[in-house]
Parts: sequence; structure tokens; C-alpha cells
Amino acid sequence: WDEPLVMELGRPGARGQLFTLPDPESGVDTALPEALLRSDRPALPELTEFEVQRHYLHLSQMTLGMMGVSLFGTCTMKYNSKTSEFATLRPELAELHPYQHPETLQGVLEIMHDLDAILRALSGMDQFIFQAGGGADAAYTMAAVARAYWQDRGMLHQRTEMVTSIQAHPCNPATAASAGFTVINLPLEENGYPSLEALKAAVSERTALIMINNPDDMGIYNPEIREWVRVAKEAGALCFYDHANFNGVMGKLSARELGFDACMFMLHKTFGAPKAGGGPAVGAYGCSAELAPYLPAPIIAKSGETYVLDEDRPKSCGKIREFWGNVPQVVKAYAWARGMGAEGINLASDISVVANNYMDKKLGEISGLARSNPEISLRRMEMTRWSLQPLYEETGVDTFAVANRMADYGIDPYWMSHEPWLVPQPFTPEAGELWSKEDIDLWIAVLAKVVEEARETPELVKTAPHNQPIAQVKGEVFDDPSRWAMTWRAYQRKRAAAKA
Amino acid sequence: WDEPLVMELGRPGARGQLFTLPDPESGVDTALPEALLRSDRPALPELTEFEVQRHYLHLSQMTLGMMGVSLFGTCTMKYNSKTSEFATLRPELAELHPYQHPETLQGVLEIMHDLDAILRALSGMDQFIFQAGGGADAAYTMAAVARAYWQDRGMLHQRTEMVTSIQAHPCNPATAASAGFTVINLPLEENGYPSLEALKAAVSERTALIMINNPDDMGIYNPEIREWVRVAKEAGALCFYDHANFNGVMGKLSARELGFDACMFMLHKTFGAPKAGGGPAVGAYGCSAELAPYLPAPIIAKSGETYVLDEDRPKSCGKIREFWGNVPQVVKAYAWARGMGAEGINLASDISVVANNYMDKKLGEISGLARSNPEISLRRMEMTRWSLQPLYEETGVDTFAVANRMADYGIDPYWMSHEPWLVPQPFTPEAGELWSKEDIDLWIAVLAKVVEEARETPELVKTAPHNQPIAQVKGEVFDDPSRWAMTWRAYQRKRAAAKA
Amino acid sequence: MAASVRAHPWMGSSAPGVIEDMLREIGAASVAEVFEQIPQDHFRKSLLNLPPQLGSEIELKRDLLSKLKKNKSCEDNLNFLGAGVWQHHVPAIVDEIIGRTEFATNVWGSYQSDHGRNQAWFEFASQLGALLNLDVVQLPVYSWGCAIGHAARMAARLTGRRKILVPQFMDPERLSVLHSYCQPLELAGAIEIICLANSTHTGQIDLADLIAKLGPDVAAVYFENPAYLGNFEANAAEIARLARAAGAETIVGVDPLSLGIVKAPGDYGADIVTGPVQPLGVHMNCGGGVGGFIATRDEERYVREYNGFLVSIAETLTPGQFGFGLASSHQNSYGSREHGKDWTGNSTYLWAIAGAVYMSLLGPEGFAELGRLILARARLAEKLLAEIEGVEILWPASGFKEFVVRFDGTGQTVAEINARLRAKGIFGGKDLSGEGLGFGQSALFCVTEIHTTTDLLRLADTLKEVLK
Amino acid sequence: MAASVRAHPWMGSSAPGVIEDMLREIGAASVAEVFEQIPQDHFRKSLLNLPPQLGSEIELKRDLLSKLKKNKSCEDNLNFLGAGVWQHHVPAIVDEIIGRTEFATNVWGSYQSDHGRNQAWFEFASQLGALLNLDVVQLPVYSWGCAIGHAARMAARLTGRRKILVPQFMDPERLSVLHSYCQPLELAGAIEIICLANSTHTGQIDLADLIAKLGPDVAAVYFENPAYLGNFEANAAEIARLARAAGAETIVGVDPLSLGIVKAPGDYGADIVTGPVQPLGVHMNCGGGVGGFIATRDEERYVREYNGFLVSIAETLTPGQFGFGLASSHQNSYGSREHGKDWTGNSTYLWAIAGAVYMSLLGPEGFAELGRLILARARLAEKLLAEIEGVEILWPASGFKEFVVRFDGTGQTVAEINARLRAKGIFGGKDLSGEGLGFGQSALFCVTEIHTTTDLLRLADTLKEVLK
Repeated sequence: WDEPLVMELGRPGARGQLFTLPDPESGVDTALPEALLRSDRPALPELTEFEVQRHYLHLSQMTLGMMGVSLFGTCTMKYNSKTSEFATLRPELAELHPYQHPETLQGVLEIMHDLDAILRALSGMDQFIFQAGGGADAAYTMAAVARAYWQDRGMLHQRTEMVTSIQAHPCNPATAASAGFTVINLPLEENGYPSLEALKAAVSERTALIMINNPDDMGIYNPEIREWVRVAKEAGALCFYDHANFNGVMGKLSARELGFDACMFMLHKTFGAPKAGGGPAVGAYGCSAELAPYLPAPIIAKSGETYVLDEDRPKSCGKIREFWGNVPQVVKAYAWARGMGAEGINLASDISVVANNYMDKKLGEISGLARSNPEISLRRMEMTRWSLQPLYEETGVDTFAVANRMADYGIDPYWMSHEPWLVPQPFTPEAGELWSKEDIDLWIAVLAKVVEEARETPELVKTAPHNQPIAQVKGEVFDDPSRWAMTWRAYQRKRAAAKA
Repeated sequence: WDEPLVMELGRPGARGQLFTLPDPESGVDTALPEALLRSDRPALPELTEFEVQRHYLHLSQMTLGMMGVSLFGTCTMKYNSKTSEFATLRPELAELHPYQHPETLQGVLEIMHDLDAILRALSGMDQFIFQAGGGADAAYTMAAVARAYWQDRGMLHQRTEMVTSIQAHPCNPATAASAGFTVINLPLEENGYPSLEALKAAVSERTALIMINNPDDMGIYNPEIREWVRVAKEAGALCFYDHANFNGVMGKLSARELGFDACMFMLHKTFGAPKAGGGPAVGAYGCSAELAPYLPAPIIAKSGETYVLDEDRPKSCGKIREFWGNVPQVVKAYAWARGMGAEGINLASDISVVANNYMDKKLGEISGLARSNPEISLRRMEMTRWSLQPLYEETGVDTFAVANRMADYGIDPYWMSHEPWLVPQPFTPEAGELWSKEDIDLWIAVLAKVVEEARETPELVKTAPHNQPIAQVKGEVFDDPSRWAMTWRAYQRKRAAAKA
Repeated sequence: MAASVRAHPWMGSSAPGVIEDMLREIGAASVAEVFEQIPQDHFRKSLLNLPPQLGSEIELKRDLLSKLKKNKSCEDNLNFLGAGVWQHHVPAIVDEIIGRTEFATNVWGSYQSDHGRNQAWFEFASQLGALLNLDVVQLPVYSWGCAIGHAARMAARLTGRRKILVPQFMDPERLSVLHSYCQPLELAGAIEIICLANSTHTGQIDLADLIAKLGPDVAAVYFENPAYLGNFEANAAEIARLARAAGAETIVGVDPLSLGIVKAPGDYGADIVTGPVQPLGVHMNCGGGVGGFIATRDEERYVREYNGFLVSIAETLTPGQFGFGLASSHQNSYGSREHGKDWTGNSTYLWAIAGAVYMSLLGPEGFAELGRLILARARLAEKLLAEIEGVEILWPASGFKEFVVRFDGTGQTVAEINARLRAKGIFGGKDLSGEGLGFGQSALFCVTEIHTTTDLLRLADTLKEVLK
Repeated sequence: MAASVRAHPWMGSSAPGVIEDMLREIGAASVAEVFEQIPQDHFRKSLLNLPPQLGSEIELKRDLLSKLKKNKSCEDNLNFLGAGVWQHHVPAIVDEIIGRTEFATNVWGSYQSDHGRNQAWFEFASQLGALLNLDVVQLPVYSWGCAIGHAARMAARLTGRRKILVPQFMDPERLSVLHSYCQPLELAGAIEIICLANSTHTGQIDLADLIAKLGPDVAAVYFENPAYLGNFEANAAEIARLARAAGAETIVGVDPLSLGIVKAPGDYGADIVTGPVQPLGVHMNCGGGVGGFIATRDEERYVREYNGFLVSIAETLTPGQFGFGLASSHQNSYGSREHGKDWTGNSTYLWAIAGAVYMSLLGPEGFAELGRLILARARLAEKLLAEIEGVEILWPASGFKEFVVRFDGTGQTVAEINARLRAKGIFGGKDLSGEGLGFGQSALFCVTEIHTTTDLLRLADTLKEVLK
């Protein structure tokens, strides 16, 4: 489709949605204060219902989303069950108001309570909440809980530091910093993770908490994590396990058994809820009984046979976000966990790690690629960071170009790396448990093909994609205030100015 | 997408759907007679749930269906309301069994009863039923009702003929013939319709019924239709109005006022229900009180405040199809009629006829096209049959090629003509009320462009399409028993045979 | 009034001024002028008296839902009705795919522009063919009854004979449809329907009666496997053999969901196979989910008698690429009007897509598992009901998902029992008492994969309570 | 046991033999071997005790529905709850589009492969910008409360000041979120939240108090229009003028559905505008439908302070073609970790697509009509309730869709009244009694376009009955 912007479609007076015209005889005064009356007509498009439908159907068809093969690392592409999707579209869920009396919400409270129990079993924690709107928001929840914990002890003015690894997901330092903590980043050392010595040097009576992922995005598992937790707790700090990379260890590890005080799961990735191009998502945050009093309210509890919302939490850190979370995603995660069962969850992590090692083997046979931390010979976890640096040096084709070109073959672009790029020209495939070996083989074959193209016809790759809805987007406007345009009105204004 | 057949996908042991394994301890005997035990494994594909989803999503994206502009004549392309679509997906409709006690079906019976009333108002008939699975099946219903009517009078052995026009929809002669009637086709005369004299010559004491469309697919309205009905009834025949082309006259004409005994409406076209590439559809059949006793049972009736199913119809012609019809489509038609109202229905026929005349004007300006019945200068109804014969003679490009080429520009292929082709190289656009003037203008512009291409690059048009999921299908196998293949197993067998 | 000047969301040219623009182009002074073909005295005289327009989506949705909510569904109640429409599980993916607007829309395009849909159709036929072990499968007709009707007419044309033998214990609903397709006898081309005796001990066709009636004027023998009253026809191969020996066609009706465990009809001599499409992933839709399939061997004599759409794979102008189109289509009524094979028109083709998705979700193992599960659940239900005093299973352990329950021993009528069950949220089996089968107060119960053991215990317990 | 050897429908490599194949390729003897990085003593000791697997879709669906059916929905009951989540009509097309698997899936690709989605996002921002009369709109953050939090932090960074003034009558839910974003004061970068007095006669901000508190340390004044308790802030322009004069930013929260009839905030001096996304075509989802927008003028100082995703139109390598990408993205936490502007992550971007579809369905006339309808219905509700003895509307005819109802004159508590209404299928307004507003037994009622006159009469009649 060569689809215009919706702002360019339609004609004056066309309608896509009518509303009842109020009965003029109802005798009520509907006047607005003069100062607030809108006199201009908002510059919205005017279309029929069908035209709106057709336009957005076209746009959906112009989105590759999981229509091909996506081994998007750190995000654990999963099948998003339509069974649970349809269940959440039911009015029994979609048409609920969170302020309804809990006696009218027993079903949804039961599901959330049951998922809480499942996550407790997986992590060893004592209480989960679903208020956080994503993984980063769960990290922020940790920061807020830590603030409340230290404030309750009168030590917040002293406990002002958060220690993490430079390889931790950016949301950990960013949320801690936003919450007011000073961030200390530990560099990676030769083993692929920060040393225990560096941690010991970093933690002190100023440390409020540490926040870490394990394994990290390179696929490296920090085998000293037990000692880390011990060291941090000896310094009095709280320990938070960011389970963003849970897929490779689920069913295998218990955060609480490793000593952590809290952890978070991404229900929209690991637990099979769609992340829908960036939410609605849920960062399920769980913690020990010691931290539970500081959680954002409400807590879903069971009183006899009745589920209740416990709002009376005097030590609570306050709300992170309105209401109880993205409830449909919670239901989908519950459905995923029930559909998998303990056995399925264990099998999924087995498959994820086996499949990544299979990819490692096959990718290692393609010249032009390099595995991160080549000195580490141990098998990686559920993903591995790779580098296209050799290919780039040889051909000038970078990782962006390769990703764009792979899309031409029906391969959803890969994830490269979070900042900072510790590995040049990175890419991070993650096979997960969804994809068949055939899909993985296709992915590898396409990468090999593009590597070959990079050598033979580098311009073809550099100017990719050639087979997508649009050609390569020219990025120079994105940091140019005189040309960026985040709305049609801004674009029209700037275009007019440029012409003048 | 270059999508393989589902039969070629998957791998042994993959599962898309699991079922509970029966408890071996339940102690029930589940043995089957030896003679009926299946010993082979059906050659079905084996895929994961996601792979099935992805495959059929790809196929859906490879279907142009109303994603462009479709002025498919005789079928009255309409917007298919998602509001009513979603309503019919509700378990309150989808999960109903027709043998449930009527007290548990009051809602659906009410809707069907209400639509009956609406159709009565539109047609003047006294009773509608929805059992027929499409327009053709409603024509068959007419034939069956006529049989019962004449059988009841002991005259069926004598009343064995059905009279219609050569231009009537093929389903009319075909269903009458299948029902056992002898078909008499009246040819068109210079006015574009059969003459009254021809009718008079055709009807007799052997005539069981006449079946006609008006206007016909050429867009020509038979102004003598009142006299037709009078003549037929004088001969004792029943008169059936096939309202396939209702869109141009809805709200304007009443079949009963014109004297007809029965009529049918296509709920899947005229009344906004999707026809979904060929059903489920509904031919709503309505008749006068005189014919009502002969209708297939059940009849939905109201008894006090309760809706009931009247199965006790001793003179009924019997069932045309199991149960009461494609109920979701009936609900959608009801929704369409309520959403339009009398005013909207009238406006829709106004727009349909105006828009077709607008097209007539614009198409008349393109050289290479000819309007059917050029001697008739009166404005056509909601569609017009056109001919590409001049273009074909000039360039060798036929109507199939033009349709295929138009698809390359996002125009859904047009309807050409029912058999027999009274007009050479025909095409029959119908603007209806859905399409905007912009869409109609686009359609005309694309046709003009393709006509131009036919002159400048005829091969380009003849080998079209070039921009669709596949290239032009080679039709020679479709009538070759040694090569046609209606299943994958047949194809594999014949391919193997051809190779050997 | 203000409402009338608002554009309607479903009409592209209802925006103010558009009609006027077009009239100007046409050179017409008014809308009335474009209707000039219609004589004035043809226009309706009566006022078009329709209920008021539901002018907004809000009103329309509310009206629909408020009415539909008066229904009591088989999701909220425990249902044991079958007999032509059965409550099977519809996988979510099926609903997703057939709900896609690309499919659930008015489209009819070319072989190329409809390629995806055509491929799905071919995959329906291919997978159903794999279940049936037959090479030709037509796109579904209106219903199973209609499929039987067309099959009978095919057989009559193939043999030039005008009688068809059907079991006495045939579903009256389907039989009535078959009557419509074959009779009345006053008209040319009618086919006489003759009933075969069924054993009251097994429900199966009486072979002696079959032999007696299988004369040289018989076009076809029709039977179902499993049959209307649930039982299998264990002598299927023998029936087909006898029919063939008499020069008649064997038409069989099968439940496609049984074919993971039950022998394919193509393997016991069936010539023309029919069956319901609804079990293959279509909701009951109050009976609006039905469709019927017809399948045969790939022999020209059969192919030339099909009434509807046969989708064949074919090559395209691009070497190595495949596409699809309609084979042998001149013979249908679109191509040949009254000279065509019966007639066709819009049918139930969306259900072919549903069926394609359904069958590929199940695969061979899924069908086998499903068959075994249904069998186990139905037999368990029989067992639990048989334990109730006064309740008897007519032919225990003889069928697939349906079975006849006799209530004569309870002293209550089926109507009474069902009313009491209904009050407790259970829809009992179809009341057979009025069908003249000779089994007194009896009902046809249907048990499928959606019934859990708990459901069956609930049925048994409630029935006990109701019969007290 | 047999179940364990069946492949799982959600795992591509669970088919028999696939893991073994891969292990063979890898050269690993067992699955355990690929976990060699994990020390043995890290593996969990406790048994993973989860509820039993719901191994079939049938069981899973039934489990979900049986639980969800325990809820009582606002479709089956008449709901007057609002206050942060509102029951508005969701057009069917919106549900269709956001339910498309292309969108409702895990995708994150490139600017090219996600083009359709990116265009929909840009159209969301463009249309919302047209309603707000502002040029920059960010993709939505988690919620309106979160949007206010980010806006406050933007203002603090823009001004270098550390106080924000908010109305005393602010939604405690949103205020609590704002607290989380601004405080506690013990840590660096905290922002002090100071409440402005509201008139108890009009609900509006006390301008004198505002002037008194608008010192040189104030980063921003925040108010909502309409406000938490429903009333409009008629002095909006004056508040913005005062704030600007004091060097503070004006942050406004608006209901986007009011903007067909209410002046755009960009036109009365708002610098940063926030609001809820849920009314724009998203179901309430038990609170899981919320999202918040942030918008400003297109000035670099503002743009450089956004925390999330700004979608800009751009050219592509094909002349004349447009595409989309993220502007100014290095400044977010993905680009700059702890040095970024606050933080971002997965948010509520699917609702941006819903909003785009919603706004294009309504268009300018739809928004105007909707605004007028809501106003008329809410005012009618006020009128009907005010006629009931003992019931009083706090500030009649002063707001948009919400209003405060006082029940002190009835001698009953809101809790009691709501319990009785609930028993009759009505969800009464949000109980404000415990919020310390000084309005005794009072409740916040919300009336929208989904309420018919009949619904309002039913509320009034039921309330009369309940209060008897």
C-alpha cells in the first residue's frame, strides 16, 4: 500500500461515528463559560467508518510484527495466546472499573491472587504486585520501596547510593537516579561480569540497594551472585534481581534462595503477554515479607473465601501508577503460566538455552561475525551477544544495514544492544522456545546470505531495505529542531517555512 | 509472502492443539469395532499453534478483499459493520443451539421477528423466513413453495413450467429446473427487456410461476412489470420478485403493491452482512398470506409477549435446509436496517443511482468502452453493464486482462456478467452507497489508465497482474481431468505420474 | 431536522454536497430525475414504516446486546443437545482468522487478488481429503442435508436410476431436506426415497432388507457412520459392497471429528461422502454454523457431476509458482443456468477457511486424541446415566458422541425432565419421543470433548435429583 | 507419563527429537550440560510447586472464563464510577484494529519494518495535537498520573526550581503518583508539592492563594480542566498568565473528550499539557486501560526534556516518500541510562493506535457532538438527582461529565447507599467521604455518552427507592 496520512484523507462533513443529538426539550442548561468555549474547529480528518477501517488495516499490513521470524534478544519473543487475548476482551474483564466494590470483582482478583502465588513459587518471594506498567516501572518500584524502607528507618539521607553493573538494563540506573539515588556502575572485567572486589569496594553504609540482571544480555551468568548478595547485605543494602532475562533460568533458580530481597518479572515478555510494540506491559514486582509493608497499595489478599483489596498500608511507598496495573496482561500471564505448568516452564528454559547454543554453533561457522567475550568458552545462556565488527571492517556494512537487509527476507530486525555498546556492531539473537528449528535455521541462513551480499554487493545492503513498505528512513531530521516534526501540524508549518 | 501450502509446513510430532488424555482408570470401554478402526495416519500437517496462526495471517494478507476499491456489480459492496460482527461473536449468539427451548432463545427470536417486520414493511409481504442459505436458495425456496402450492391444489402435474427472462439471475432458472420445472427463457427485445407479448405467449395453464429481477443487471428497469404480473396472474401463475438488485429501488418500491406474491432479499449483500467470499449468506424469502402455509417450517411468531417457533405447518413444503438459517447474518441485517432507518435506506438508493449515473457520465468519456443497449437513453438504475468490445477489437486486450490489471492499482476486480454474455467483453460496475466519490473517481481513473496501457503496452495488460501475490493463473488445467487437482493428495499423485 | 443533514458513517457520498456535485456532473436537476425509468405509479404508496433509526453506534450496540442477553447460552448452561449441530471446541485461532476483515468481507475478486483465500480453500479440501482418503472435495454447500441432496442427485444422474435407499432411523431434519431435493414425484426428475429397516437391537441397517430392496432401479444407498442415533454402522464395507454389486452408488455421511480413530470412508467403499462442516471449528450459531461437504474419488464421471466450486491448484505465468482456480466450472448454474448440475450460489465458504485452520491445528495426533477423548467421555456419560434408576441407554457403547437415553422407566416424559434440567442450567438431550422411532420417552444426548468428568457427574446428579 | 512426551503448542522445538538434534549439533551430551555456567548450588532446592498444567485450550479457556464470569461488569450493571477511568463508548473499529495480531504482538523492528505502526503512532500525535492545538505530542506514558510526574520533573529541569503548586482538590490517586515522582525530600532532586486552596463554592483554584504562593522558587503550577471533582477551571487563562509572570511553567491536565467544545489548552497559555489516553477508545480494563499523554509547543527547550518516544516524520531514500522515526532519542534512558531524562521503557503504546483510530472516527464534528451530548446528559443527571429529597449537587452545572453529589441530607452514608444501589444493578459514584474534602457524605458521579435518558431516570428512581 502507498498509504497517505489519515490527515490527508476524507472530505468535509464525512462522519465515522455519530452521537445522539441531545433532546433540546430536556430543559437543562448546557452552556459553558465563555472563556472556555472552543471557537476553532480541531483540524481532524473527516472519514466514513469504512475509510477509517481500511486505512488502519492497511497500516497493520504494513507492519511486519511477528509475521516473519523475530529472534529479538532481551525481549524473548513468545507466542501470544489468542485464547487469553479473547478472554481479556470479554466484557467480564474489559468493562470493569477498578473502583467497583471488590465483591463484584472476585474473578479478576482471584486470577491476580493465583498469579501472585505462581510468581511466589517461581521466585521464593512473599508478595507480588502488578502496578508497575513495565519492567522499568518495576525497577522504579524497587527504588520507591527502597526509599520507603530507608525512610522508615530514618536512614534515607544516608543510604543514597545504588550499585549496579554497567551491563545491567538501563532502566535500573535510570529509575534509581530518577528516584533520587546516586548510581554507581561497576565495569565488566575479564570474566564478563564485574568482580566481587569491585562490588566490595563500591558498597558501603551509603548503599541503599543493588540492582542486577543475571544472566546479562551477553548470555553470561555471574557465578558469584550468591557472594554478591552476601556482600551487599553485609553492608546493609537491599538486593534486587531484575529478572528481565528469566527465560533461560526459569524453573531453575529461585531469587529468594539466592538471597535476594526482591525481584521483577516482565509479564509481557517472559509470561507470554504481547508487548504490543511497547505496552501495555506489566513489571510484576515481588519482595520478601520484610519489604512487603513498603509496597504500593493495594495488595490483593484473601480473607476467608473472599478476595479483598488491602488499601490500609501505612508504610506504603505510595502509588507508582494509578490503580492496580494492566489487568488484561496479568490475566494473560496467568493463562501462560497455567498453560505451561511447571513442566512446561522448565522445558521452555531448556529449549531456550539449547537453541541458543545451537545458534552459537551455527553462527560461529559464518565468517565476519565474532562472539562477545571470546575468551569465555563456557556455553552461553538463552542469548548471546554477537558482533559484526569483522564484517564491518571488511566491507563497511554495519549492523543497522544488516538488520535492514534481513527484513527484506522476512526476518524481523534483531535487537542490537543496550547502551553503552560494549561490543562494536552488536546484535543479540535470542531463540527462545517459540521458534522452530526451521525458523532458526532460516534466520541463520538469511544472515549468512546477507553477509555474503555485504561482500559482493555492499551497496545493496547499505541501502536496504528494498522489500519493505518504505525505503530506508533518512535519520538526519531526528535531531534537527528546525526539521523534526512530531505532528502533522508541525510538519505542515515547517514544510511551508522551508518552501518560503 | 511467498507462502507454502500448509501441507508442506511443520514437522513430525508438532502440535497446535492438545486434548485432555482420558483417564485410563475411568473404567469405560472405548473399543471400536475392528472393521471401523483407522489404521493409517491421516496425512495432515503438524504445526505449532503459532505456525498455524502465522500461515493463515499470511494468507489473509494475500487477499485483496475490500482493502482497495470494489465496485463489484450485482453484489452491492457494502460496509460490513464491525459492531454487528462483534455482537454475533458473543456467546449469547455463537453458543446457542437451535434445539434449545424457545424460552432460552427469546433474544434471537425477537431480533428475527423484528427483521421480519422490517422486511414486510419494505416489501408489503406477509411473512418472511430466513432458512435459505443464499439468494439462490431463496429462489429454490420459491420453487419449493410453488410445488407445495400446486400440489395442495392437485395441479402440480399440470403446472410444470417456470417463465423467466434470459437476463434473470441464473439461479432462477437453475433452481426451478432442479425443483423439476421446465424453464422458459424470454429473450430481451429492443427496449432491453422481454416484451409483454412474449410473456403472454409464454404463460398458460401450464405455468406454475414466473421469476424475475427488476431492474436487471444492465441497469434497465422493466416499466411494464405491473402488466407482467397481471398477465401472469391471469394465467394463474405465481409471481416471484428476485430482489437481488434491490439497492437501487429500496424504499421506493413495494413488491406486493406491484402485485407480486413473493420476493427475496439478499441479507448478505443488500443488508450489509458480509458475504465472506461466498457465504454464510441469507436469502430472506417473503410471501403473501396466501402462500405462507406452504413455507418451510419453523415460522417465528409472537404469542403474547413470548416468541415461539411454529413447527406445526401441515401444508409446509418441508425443509430447504436444516434449522432456521444463518442466524448471525440475520442479526447483522437487522443491525444494518436499524442503523440505516427508513431515511437512510432511502438515501442509500438515492446515492446508488446518482453515483451510477455519475459513473456512466465519466465512463462515457473514455474511448474504447461501450454502454450496453446504447439505444436506451434513459438514465440507468444502480448499475450499468458496459462492454470493452471496442477496446478488444482495437488492442486484443480483453475484459479479463483489464480486470487483472486494475488489481495492480488496488482496484478489486469487477464483475463482468452472468451467463449468457449478452454483451461482449462485459463489465458491470456498481457504485452503491458505500464508496466515496474519491474512490469512484480513482476507479474510473485506473480504468482509463489501463485502457491507455492497453493501447500502448498491450502485453503488459495481457500478462497482468504484476503486483499481486501471484502472477496470472494458467487456466488450462481446470478442464483437464489428467491435471486438475482439487486436493494436495491428488496433486502429488498427478505430479508423480507426470514425472514418471 | 438536524439529524437529517448529518452524513451517515456507512455511506461515502452522504457528506453534505456530494450528491449535489454528482447531479451537477450528470446534468440532472434533482435526485428524482435519475429514477426516470420507473413509472410514477410504480412507486410505493404506503409509507415506509420502519422502527426508528438507531443513529449512533452506541444505540445500535446497546439494542443488539440488550436483545442477545435475553438468550441463555450453552456457555453459561451445560448443553447435551446435538443432532445436526454440535457443541465442539472452537480454537481461538480459528475465530481470529475467519474474523479477519480480509476474509469476513464482501470480496469476490480474481484468482490472483483472492489468492490467499483460494489457497485456504484448497487447504480445506486437501486436509479434509486426507481425513477421508479421497481426492476430490468440493467447497461446502449450505448444509449436510443439502450435501446429501446433491449427492443423491449426482447418483441419479450417474446411474440414470431414480430411487435412493436411506435408513429408517434418519434425522428427520436432514430427511426433510433430502425430500426437498428429490421430490415431489409429480415433477420430472424426481427421485423416490425408500427407507431401509434398522435393527432395533443395534440401530444398524438390516442387511436382509437392504438386499431385498437393492433392485436395478436403485441409484444409491445412503447411510451415516456414525448414524443419527449415534451408533456406528459396523457393516459399512458390506453395505458398500452390496450396493456396488447392484450397480448403485454408496453415499456415506460421516462425522469428520471421528476420523482420527475411525476408518476413512474412502477405505470401505464409499463413492460419494458427505458430512457436516460445523464440527470443524465453527460455532453452533443457533444453527447458523452449518455447512456440508461432498467428496469423491478423482474420477471424471464424479467430477463432472459436482454442482458447486472445486478449487484446483494450477501453475501461473511465473515458472514454479502455484495459484488456484475453479475446475470444471462451466457445469455449474453460473455457467449453464438451468442446464447446470443442480444449482449453486453463495454458500458457506467462510467455514471452509475455519475448517482449514482447525484441521491444521489438530494434525493427525490431534484428531486421534480428540476422537479418543470424545469416545471416553461419551462412554463415561452412558455409564453414569445407566446407573440411574429407570434410565436406560438404548444401545450402550455402540457409537461415538451421541447416544439414546430411554426414560420410560422413570415415569416422566422427556419434556418434563428437560424442563427441570433447564431450570438447573442443563440443556438435556433432543426429545425423540415424537419422532415415531418406537423408543418411547427417549432423548438423544450428545457428549463431546468440551464436557469434563465433572460436567457429566453434574448431569447424573442433577438427573437423579430431578427424577426423585 | 504420556502427557510429557506430547509437544506443546507454544514451543516450536518441543516436538519429539528436536532438542536431541540440537544437542547433537552442539556436541552436548545432555540438556544439563548447556547450563554449565550456573554453579550447582545455585539451582533451586525447593520443588517448583505450581498449580497443575491446563494442558488443553479447552481447559485453559474454561478456567479463565469460569473465573472472569464471577465478575459483575459495567455492561451488565449501570455504572457511574469515573475518577481516573471512565466508561466511554469504544467504537468497534478500534477493537478490531488494536486486536490485529500485527499490532497486538511482541514486535519491535526497524523504522521500515514497523512503518505501519509508526505511521499510526504519528497519526495519534498529530490528531491529539490538533485537539490540543500543540505541535509536540509524546507517545503515551504509563498513566495520566505518571504524565503529570514527568511534566513536573520537566518543569523543574527547565526552570531549575523545585516547587510545584497543585490544587488541594486533586485526585488522591494521581497525587500519590505525583508524590512518588517528586519526593521524598530527603533525596537529591526532590520536588516539593504545595497545595493551592480551592473555592468550596465553585471548586476552582483560589487566585489569591495562587498569587501568594507563586514565588521565584516555583517551577510550575498544575491544574486540571475539568478538575478532579468535575468542575471546569474558568480562570485557566488567568492562572497561566500569573504563572508565566512568575517564571513558572503552566502544566494543565485535560480530558481529551471535552476538546470538541472546550478551548484547546494551547490557546489559554498552557506550557505542558497532560491528560488521560483511556477515554480515546480504550476499555476500562479494570484500570488496565490507562495511559497518559504529554504535549508541548515545538520549542527545543521542551523537546529536549521529554523522557520517552517522540515520533517524527522524515524522508526516506526514495524521493517523495515519507517514513517515521524517533526524534531526540539519545536523551532517554535507553540512550543515556542514569543521565537520561527520567526513564522510559515499555509503556502503553498500543493505546496510541487505539487513540489514532478513535480520533479519526470522530473527526471535528464527532468531538463536538460528543462533547455536547456528554454535557447534556451530565446536566440532566444533576437535575434529576437534585430533585430527590436530601440529595444535593455540590456545584451544579459547573463541569463536564463528573459532579459531586452530597447525601448528608439523606441520613445515610454513601457506603450504605452504594451497597443498596449495587444490589439493584447500579454502581454508584466514587465515595469521597474518606478523602477529607469537607463535603461530608458525598460521591463523585460520572455520566457519559453511554448513559441514556432512561438510564438516568432509572438511577434517580432507584435512588429514591433506596433512600426511602
